[in-house]
Amino acid sequence: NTRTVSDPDCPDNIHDVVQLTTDPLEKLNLLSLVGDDCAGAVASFIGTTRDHFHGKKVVRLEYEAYIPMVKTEIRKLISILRSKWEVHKVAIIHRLGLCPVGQASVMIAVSSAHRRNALEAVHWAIDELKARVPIWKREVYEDGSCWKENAE
Amino acid sequence: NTRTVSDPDCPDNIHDVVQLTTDPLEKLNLLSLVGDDCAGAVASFIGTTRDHFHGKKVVRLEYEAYIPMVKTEIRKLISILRSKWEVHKVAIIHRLGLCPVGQASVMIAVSSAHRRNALEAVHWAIDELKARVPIWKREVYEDGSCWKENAE
Amino acid sequence: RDMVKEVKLLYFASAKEVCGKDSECMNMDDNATAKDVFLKVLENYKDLEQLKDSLVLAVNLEYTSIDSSRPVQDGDEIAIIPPISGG
Amino acid sequence: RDMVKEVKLLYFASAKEVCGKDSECMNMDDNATAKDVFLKVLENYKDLEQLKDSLVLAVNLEYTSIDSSRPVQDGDEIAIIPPISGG
Repeated sequence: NTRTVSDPDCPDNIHDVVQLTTDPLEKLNLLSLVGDDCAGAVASFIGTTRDHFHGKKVVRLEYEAYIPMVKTEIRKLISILRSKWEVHKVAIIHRLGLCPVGQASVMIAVSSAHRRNALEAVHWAIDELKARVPIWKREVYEDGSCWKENAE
Repeated sequence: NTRTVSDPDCPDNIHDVVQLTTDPLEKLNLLSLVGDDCAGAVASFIGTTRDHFHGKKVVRLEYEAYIPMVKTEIRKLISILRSKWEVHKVAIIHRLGLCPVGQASVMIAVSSAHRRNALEAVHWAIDELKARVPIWKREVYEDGSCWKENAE
Repeated sequence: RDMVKEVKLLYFASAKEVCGKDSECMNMDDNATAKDVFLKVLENYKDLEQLKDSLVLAVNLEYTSIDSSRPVQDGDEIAIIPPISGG
Repeated sequence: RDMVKEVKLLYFASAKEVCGKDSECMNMDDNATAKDVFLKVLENYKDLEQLKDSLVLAVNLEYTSIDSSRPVQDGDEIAIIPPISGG
């Protein structure tokens, strides 16, 4: 997903990051992912796994994905995002497999020249990811487990 | 600025982070700053210094602040933020002194149970910071320098 | 031409648990639609009925309704998609 | 009571450059207002006139208009605040 940015101050080709990984996302550096000497703003969203659900203690979480379709859907999402907001780089990374409580399951980062674009794009991207991208979360409790369903 | 959160799932006292520093912000970890096993969402904004202004190459930037008033204004800002959105932790950190091009000058991070709160709160906080908090940026070019003025 | 078409079925999350497998191949008549595929899957796995109203399909990585009259092709990959919960 | 009040003035950014200093103390009459302080500063630093329309004050860490009729107290800290550019 390479493109040439129209901003004359920032002429380099830009490679978006779309990644599914079983590794922890914690070590990723937002600025390394999407930072740019020509971009003044980096907005991000990180979703972390919660330790409770309706008062029940969550022991662990597992993510499963339809991997090729996830990649197709995320690339569509980024293409729509770029048609709505002028941004520099986009990174969307989702963790799969086991995800300990408190750790990050998803990370979205967007850089832009004007902060409003990055901020709005990130908000839209996480809403869209939760609504369209075929990933499933199973919460395991002390007394059972449950496939979750996104509310929106 | 300690408070007790009303969310029964997340009963710990919470300490907001308000910091002015001459150190690079790059090493700070968003999740360490505001993450919480009981918070599902972390939104952030990072402002980075740009290498150009109206086509002029920026050699370096310097930030100056009215430090005690910055702290007062940021604490007011966080107090208003908490009255508008239910959030867990808030961190607002601004770099002062010399800031090399491409490095972060400001970092705002907010955690919450519901992503919309953190996302909206971060967007509001950076707008408010730029409008109210007494910090000044001087851009140094090859042929002079200039005190900047926030547009909004 | 009275060809039989072979489609590849994928089951995810709760659908995988109910069907007891994550994938299989299935033969369909020449003029079969996506809806026909779904009805045949429902017939094979009675317990899927309980999830029926929440399922959608993906045909070759594109979302498709369970009522779709889109004809299937030999080699199509058709996924049974329960409610998603990524993020 | 015909006291003289001493206020502490702070200059920032472009105001600091124009005035050539970052702080100083100034004596004001007993019934002086924030506006009076600002006018006296303008009188002392003629070059500040060019910035005048963009300046605000902060009295004891609170934003105050340059026209404010708020009386100043002995020991007040009054800052001359040019347009901000944090973030």
